Amino acid sequence: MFETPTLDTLIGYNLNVALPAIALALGTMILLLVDLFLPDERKHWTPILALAGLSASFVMTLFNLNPAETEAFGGMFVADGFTGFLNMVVLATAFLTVLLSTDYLRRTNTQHGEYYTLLLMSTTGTMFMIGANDLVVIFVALELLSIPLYVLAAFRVTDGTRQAWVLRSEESGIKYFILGAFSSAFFVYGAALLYGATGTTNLEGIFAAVQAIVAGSDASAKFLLLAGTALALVGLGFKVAVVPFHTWTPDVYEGAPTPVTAFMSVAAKIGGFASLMRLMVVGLSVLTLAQGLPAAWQQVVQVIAALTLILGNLVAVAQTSVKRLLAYSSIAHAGYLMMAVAAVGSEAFVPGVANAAAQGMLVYLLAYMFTNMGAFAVVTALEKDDGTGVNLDDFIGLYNTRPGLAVAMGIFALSLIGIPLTGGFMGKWLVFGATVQAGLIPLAVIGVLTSVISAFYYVRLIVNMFLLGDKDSGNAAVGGSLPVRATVYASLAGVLVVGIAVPLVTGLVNLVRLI
Amino acid sequence: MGVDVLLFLVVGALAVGCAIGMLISDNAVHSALFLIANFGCVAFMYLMLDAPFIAMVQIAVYAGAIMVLFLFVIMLLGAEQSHDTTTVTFRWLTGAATILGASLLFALGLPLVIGGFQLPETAGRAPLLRVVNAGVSLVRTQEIAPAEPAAAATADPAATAEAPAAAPAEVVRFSGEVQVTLTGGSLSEPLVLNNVPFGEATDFFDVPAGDYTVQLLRQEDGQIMAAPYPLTLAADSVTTLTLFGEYDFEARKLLKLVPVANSLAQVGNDEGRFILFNAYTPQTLSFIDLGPDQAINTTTRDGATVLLDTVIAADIAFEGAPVTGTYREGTYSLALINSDLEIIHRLDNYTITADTEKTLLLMPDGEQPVPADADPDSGGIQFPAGFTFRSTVLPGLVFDTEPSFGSPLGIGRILFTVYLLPVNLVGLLLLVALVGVIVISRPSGEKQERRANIRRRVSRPLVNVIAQQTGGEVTTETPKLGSGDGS
Amino acid sequence: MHTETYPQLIPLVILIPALGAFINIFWGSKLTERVSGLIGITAAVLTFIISVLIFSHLNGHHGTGSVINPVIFQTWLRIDSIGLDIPWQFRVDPLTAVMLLVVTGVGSLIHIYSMGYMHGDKKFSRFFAYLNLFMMFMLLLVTSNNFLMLFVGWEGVGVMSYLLIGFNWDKGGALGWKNSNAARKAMIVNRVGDFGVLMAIFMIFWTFGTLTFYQPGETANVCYAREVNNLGACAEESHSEGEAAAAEGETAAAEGDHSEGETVAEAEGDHSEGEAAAAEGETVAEAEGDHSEGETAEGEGDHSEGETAAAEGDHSEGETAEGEGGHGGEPVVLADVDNSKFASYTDLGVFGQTAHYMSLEEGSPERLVQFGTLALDFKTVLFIIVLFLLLGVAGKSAQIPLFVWLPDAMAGPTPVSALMHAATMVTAGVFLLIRSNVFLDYVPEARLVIAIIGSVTALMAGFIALGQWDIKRVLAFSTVSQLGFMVAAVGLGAYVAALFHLATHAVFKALLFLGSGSVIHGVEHGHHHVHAHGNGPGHGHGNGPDDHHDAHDEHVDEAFDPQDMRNMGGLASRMPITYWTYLFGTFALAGLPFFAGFWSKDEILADAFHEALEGHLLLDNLAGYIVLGLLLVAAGFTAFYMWRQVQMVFHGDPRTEAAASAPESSAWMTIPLLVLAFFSFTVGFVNVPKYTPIFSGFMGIQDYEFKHFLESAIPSVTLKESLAFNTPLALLAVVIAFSAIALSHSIYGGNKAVQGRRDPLHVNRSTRQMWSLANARLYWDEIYFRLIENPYNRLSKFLYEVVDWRFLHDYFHDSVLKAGYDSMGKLLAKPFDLGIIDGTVNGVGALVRLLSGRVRVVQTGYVRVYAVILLLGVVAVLLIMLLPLLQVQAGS
Amino acid sequence: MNVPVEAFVILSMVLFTLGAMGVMLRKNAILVFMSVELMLNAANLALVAFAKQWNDIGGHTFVFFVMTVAAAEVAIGLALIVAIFRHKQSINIDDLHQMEG
Repeated sequence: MFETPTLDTLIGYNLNVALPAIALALGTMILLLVDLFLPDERKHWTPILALAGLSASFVMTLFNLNPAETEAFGGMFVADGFTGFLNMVVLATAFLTVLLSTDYLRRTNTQHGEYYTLLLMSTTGTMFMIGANDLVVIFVALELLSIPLYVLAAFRVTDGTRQAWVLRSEESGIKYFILGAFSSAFFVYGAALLYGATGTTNLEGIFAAVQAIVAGSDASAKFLLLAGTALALVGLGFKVAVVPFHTWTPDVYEGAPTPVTAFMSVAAKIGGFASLMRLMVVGLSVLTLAQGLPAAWQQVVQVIAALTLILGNLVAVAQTSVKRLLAYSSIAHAGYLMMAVAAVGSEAFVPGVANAAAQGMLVYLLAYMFTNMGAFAVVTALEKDDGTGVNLDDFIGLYNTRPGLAVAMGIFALSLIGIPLTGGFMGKWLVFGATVQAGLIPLAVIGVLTSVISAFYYVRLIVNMFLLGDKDSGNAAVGGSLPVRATVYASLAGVLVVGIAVPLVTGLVNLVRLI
Repeated sequence: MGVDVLLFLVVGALAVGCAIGMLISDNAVHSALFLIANFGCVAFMYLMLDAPFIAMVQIAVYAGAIMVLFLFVIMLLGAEQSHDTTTVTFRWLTGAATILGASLLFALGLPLVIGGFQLPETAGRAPLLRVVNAGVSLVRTQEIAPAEPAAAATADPAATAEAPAAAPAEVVRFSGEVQVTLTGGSLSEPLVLNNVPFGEATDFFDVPAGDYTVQLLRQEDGQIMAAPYPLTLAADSVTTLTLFGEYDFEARKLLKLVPVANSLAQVGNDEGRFILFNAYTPQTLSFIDLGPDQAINTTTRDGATVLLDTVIAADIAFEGAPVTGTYREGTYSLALINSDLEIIHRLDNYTITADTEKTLLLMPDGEQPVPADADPDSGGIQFPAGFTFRSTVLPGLVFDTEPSFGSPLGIGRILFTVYLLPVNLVGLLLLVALVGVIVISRPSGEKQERRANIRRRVSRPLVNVIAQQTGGEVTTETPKLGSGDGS
Repeated sequence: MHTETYPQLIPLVILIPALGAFINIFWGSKLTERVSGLIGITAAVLTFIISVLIFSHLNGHHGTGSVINPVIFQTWLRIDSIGLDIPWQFRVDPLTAVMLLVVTGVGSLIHIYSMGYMHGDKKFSRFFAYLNLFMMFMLLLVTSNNFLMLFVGWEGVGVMSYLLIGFNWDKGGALGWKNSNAARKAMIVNRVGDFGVLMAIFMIFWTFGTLTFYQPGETANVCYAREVNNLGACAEESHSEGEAAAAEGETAAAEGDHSEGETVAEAEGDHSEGEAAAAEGETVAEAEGDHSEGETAEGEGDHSEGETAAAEGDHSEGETAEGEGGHGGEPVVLADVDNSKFASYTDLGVFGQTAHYMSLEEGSPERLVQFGTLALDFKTVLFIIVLFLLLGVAGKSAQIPLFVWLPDAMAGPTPVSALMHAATMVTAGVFLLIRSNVFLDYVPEARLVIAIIGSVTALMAGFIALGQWDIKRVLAFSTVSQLGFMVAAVGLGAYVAALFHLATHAVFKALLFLGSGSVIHGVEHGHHHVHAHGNGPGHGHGNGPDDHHDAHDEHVDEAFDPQDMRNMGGLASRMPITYWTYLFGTFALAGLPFFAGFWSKDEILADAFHEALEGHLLLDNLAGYIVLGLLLVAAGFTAFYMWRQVQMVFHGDPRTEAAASAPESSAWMTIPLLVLAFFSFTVGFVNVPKYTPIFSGFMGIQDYEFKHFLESAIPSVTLKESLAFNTPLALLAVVIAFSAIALSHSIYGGNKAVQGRRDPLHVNRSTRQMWSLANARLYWDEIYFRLIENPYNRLSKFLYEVVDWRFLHDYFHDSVLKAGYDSMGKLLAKPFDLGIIDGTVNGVGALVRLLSGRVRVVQTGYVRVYAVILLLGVVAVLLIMLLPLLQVQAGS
Repeated sequence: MNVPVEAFVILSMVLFTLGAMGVMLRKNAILVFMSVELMLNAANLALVAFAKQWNDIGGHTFVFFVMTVAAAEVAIGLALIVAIFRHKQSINIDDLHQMEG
């Protein structure tokens, strides 16, 4: 009676649609095995294998950008243009992270093959999260994305030589873990309530059910729906680090090994925002209190976005460690991305705004990925083996000692502010545009004003690098080996390409429709 | 108050009490034990909610394995009593936590309180519907006029309306394709099924629950064939809409639609289901299993002939409501017999598959006129040509969305079909946990140092230098790296 | 002459400076000073040549604008789903051409000058790279055909100014700090302005669906195009007889076929309130009546040229009046005279659409603009857009309240000041307003605001300039003041006058800055010279340590300040070329007759006068009076402080040994000065008003050539009356200027200039108050400090003292409130430590930092506190989500 | 069964809240984890109750995944605690506040 799935049923699941993610998962397991049996002298092959796996997955994504059939696994997974684009972004993130890590791990005495396995597993989780079309998949993929990150944040635990630093890494890991598990519990409870209100976990099913609930007069269904939405928002909001669920961010970013920080600042955001978009747009876009109103969750998202923008930008000003500064900056950027999510809520009466916001978000994430990876690469280059050397003061006079790194970091800072001809500007422009289009003028005003504030601390960085210090006061950067520099310059090229060769990016984004 | 309510109250109170106990207990071991007790109570709740499998997993995995792990770590670290080493007291935190907890409970409970402690009415699963075109239609007039040959078979009400009262009698069968249109319910635009072929059944499709109107049109020219037919589709139901002929003298409407509603409930793990419809002979038929001897076995009892073979479905009236029957899976010789125990049609080596539903149509072959004087009531209709026996089977599992609730089998099957992706992801997740635990628990430091030492000893240049200096052959005996610390 | 291809050169205007900068950035350190300087100069001069070519083309073609779309940038920013399509297009029209000439002309001279000025600087090549880049962004700004490109240039200029102002950060000690701080201040204040521009751009895009100024093939000024092509006048505003013609004109307008003759009807519609009709009523009636038949304008005889256009058939093809002459025999331009070839008004650019929307009836649904749930009338939207633009302009063009960065921006090397203050960055705001003239035309309310801000700025900055010691700071405030003139002119709707003043001001202000640079250079050299000869330092300021520096003079006493006018005097004999050229610049700025400033300033005053007396809207009258009154006073101030400066710097006896031994600058520096001095005198003649005594027709000088040249770019010009030379007003202005100079001379003349390092006005008890106020820059910085920082201070103190949060006692009290308060106190007590030098922008910075410090205290590092915050968030989110539904439930 | 499904949901809410409070109140890292487990367990109870309400097995499956994920989390979390204990000889999470601000 019990039928095990045959090859035919598997083919019926359209697995080829999810091939990039599946391939990466398989590749990761192979990597784990290979690393286990590699003799110690040949361990340097592990990152190369990891890069190969990522590249293979990237190529598959390229060939799979606009599949005819978009649903796989019986509707649990969606591989549309949105998935394809973000897959590429997250794969690029992982690629740059691996480049960044090789030298860093060697320097800090934490070179273990499992690092790459965990990194790739997290990437796999992100990819499945991007395509998830079911609350169950979102939850499991979310955990698959997070749990490796908990371990990676504490990865310096394996370094026995520098006690203080190890403790910071451990503290970072456990803080991330406790709060992450805490927020997961909220997400699960929210999913349970959504399930209770709609009777399904499938996002499209939820959409249909929500339509009926909104039209109907069942008060308790509406309440369950709203409460479930709120809790799901909390769970995902934690991952993307928006206020007030951001508290873990600075501490974890500071304590984690820098390449890991770089990775989690981008990948977790990509996964979180992708799911947020899917949940809000595909599942809950019609969730209103009364006819003719925007989605009920929109005002919550607006408030969160505004708070995030203000707090992230404000607190960043007082930071002395660049790692912490970038952590707050990443909180602020989550706020800008949240603006796009808020804009989606106006789809009901501004048709098309959801797609505009989604496309804006994609460009923003792409630009943010390059910028942030680049900035963290520079930090990695400057970081000393014991984790010091990343204070703002350590950047003084960088232009004198490492002009290349300084110029790159300067451009990254400009991109983070959102100066034209950098990728950051393109992202901001599109996201703000969508926000204005959605009629959320106050939010757009806050966004622009806080980006003015952000100039304060980024400019401080630029001042430190270019205008202060004399010939010999520069930080003799310890890092800056070839792969690290390659990461810096690749990111720099990315930032400039996104900022200048705009047609290239918009051409790609134009293919993407979320609705 | 029933026993179950009492049980719920007691166990529920116990669960809450254990949770509070865990919260306030000073001894970590006690806390863990409280939690285990709480898990046990929750497992009991699962049982009450018809989820025996989950209850079992809860006890075995949660209360057993996971909590044992907790206890083990507590004992390992000797952390059963919390030693307060911190300087910050956070006295305000207790108050804050209480207030926040209360607010959380308030916010979460709000929906239920406002909704009058009523969970949302479950809309149920969308009803499934299919249409069977058994389109045999008999037409006749009441007064038998002087024999005028039937000119136009008319399924068209307009045409028939125009016809004079003393229209010539005619009997025509329509066996072409029909178009079925569903309007109403929560559909924004009508659902149209085109080209439903004669003698065939469509696939099942989802329709939102609600009240509908069914309209039948002749496919070739769009003539309306029957009065709009009201159809109510309830949630969690399967409906087969059978189209077949019935004459209405007054309205001159032709076809009649008969829905056969089945529940969504499973037939049985080893049974297949039949829906039988007789559009062929004006006799009442039965569907029987001929048994191993492949022939009808009868016996006479009290003067009456009694059938010995197993009847799957009986009383299949001519153009009456379709009859549903179920039978165990297997290969049989089956037959349709009339009340005189004559075999109308037999099915040899007929395989019944579990969890399928088949529609069996007994119908005439093709389109042909029927003698005008035919009288179905007297059984006088003669079909000169043969008949067709149509057996339509739906592809795939019909009821696979509804495994038995809460059973391990149900969960197991759904896990490997619908939930294949999360299952794989969870597998990956466990692998990650494995790797993660190894990474974190790795003895720190020593290995690296040792490796560094080994490196120094075996560094090639040194060996080469020695080789050069001594001029002799140097055995580069590389010390094996300790494979014990390999991970 | 085949000049048609010249506009195609316009991408080079961007590429050449970019290339120059590229070379200097990457190989600058390997090149000699001379080579890298020459590369920069060549790039600048080449762009100037291209500008001249483009100008010559436009001059021969009635200034008909065109859009150049480089092939590689067919699409720049394009997202189909939201209809976003912003191509990379350049616009070549008279407005652009004038700006090009100003930027590249003055810019080239500044480049040449820098060759001498920066001689010996170790960052020589980098300086030239920055200069080139700076020019490039400015040129991008003026040549763009859409708001986004303009914004790219706008931001680029901001960033480059940041680098250039802070160029001397390595001066060491407090000076270096000052420089980098000034740079930061400029950057941040400009960001506030940019916020306005960005918001305006978003709103424009949302309203119009495009950001393009004019689409390719679109005619900006239809009326003018019709006039040029002899198709009959569009609608000429004539206030004297307007009323009479109005009746006829109105009926004509009312009959206008909106769908086809859109352009004509539009122009009439707008002005139909008062005197919309054409000068010759019949012409319009006829032209209008025939319009729909497609045989346009038999306006023979009525038209000044007396030519008949007789364009048969469809004039939308633009084949009108070929070879008809009428303009001195040169071929008549094949211009589109209306935009009817565009299928729909939404295909037009931003400005074309504006005209369309405003031609609709107020309150008609088409005129409503939807912003989310909000529906606003088009005019309201326009008003908001203009106000947002104004915020940007206030930032970039240094208007109240955002002007505070500009005086500090003097920290950069002098050529940079000249480039920024004369020709480029600060004029960007005025340019943006002129570019948006169509917007402004329809919202007189916004123009009133602009006029008030401009004229008040002019007056205020002029007043502050009276009390400054720093030679460049005087000029900087003078720049703010003159920018106020321009902005005020824009507010009056006198766009040509604004642009004219912008151009003339660019010339003579560049001259003055470069002259002051020459002076500083000379004094510095003199100082070194003195040192080299062993004449101990400090002779220049031997008045004891407690001389009358107030708190706002942050010159460090120990260091010799070559920019302090008190250290100068008597330089006229030492630096004759600099002196005479400086004098020319001073006269031009003061508006002495026949110098450039005279014509341009007079035109603004005349426009103000005209608006005040004859403006046909109350708002215009009001604006006219305000502007006229304030600007007359400001003009007086101008003459006064400029003469004060000349007296202090060049006349009398040298007050320091440095001044006594200052040498004349090298030829690299003096030649640009001479060229600029020449143009300071002559450039004003391009726009002589009609009926000007002596000059009208003298030596081939035509009336309002400049104005006519610009007509195709600025629609409202055609509709405005050309003002006659207003002799009484001109006389009044001249009298004011002369008497101000005379007054100034009597105060500062001879050796009276500075006695005891105190200003004579300061010495005099009756004027002491006033002078101190001017010297303290009207306490603007302090006001900023008070307004923004103090309330926060009070509030936190209030919270600290009055509100006792018991339940937070053991933790929040100590670590949040007390620590926060303490750290704030520390911050305020030792502002210098944290780089807070003066209160304004850095005050804001401190505020942000303070808040930042406050908020971060919550980030305690304790997981349990984080969990509390998280749960707080959960509860808040839940309640925000649920409560509205509760209300709905309660309501139903 | 006479016990309404709503009763189970309310019970789950109470347990969830208690778990959330535990995370804030307990200093012992192991107990903090146990509180999180309690929260997850409460969510499971809600899921099963809703599954009953909808007569749908999807909720049961979800519970299954939540349990598996919880197991993985516990493994990682306990490993982290042990590692920290090795270095600090304490599992009081209030001792971990090196990084702040």
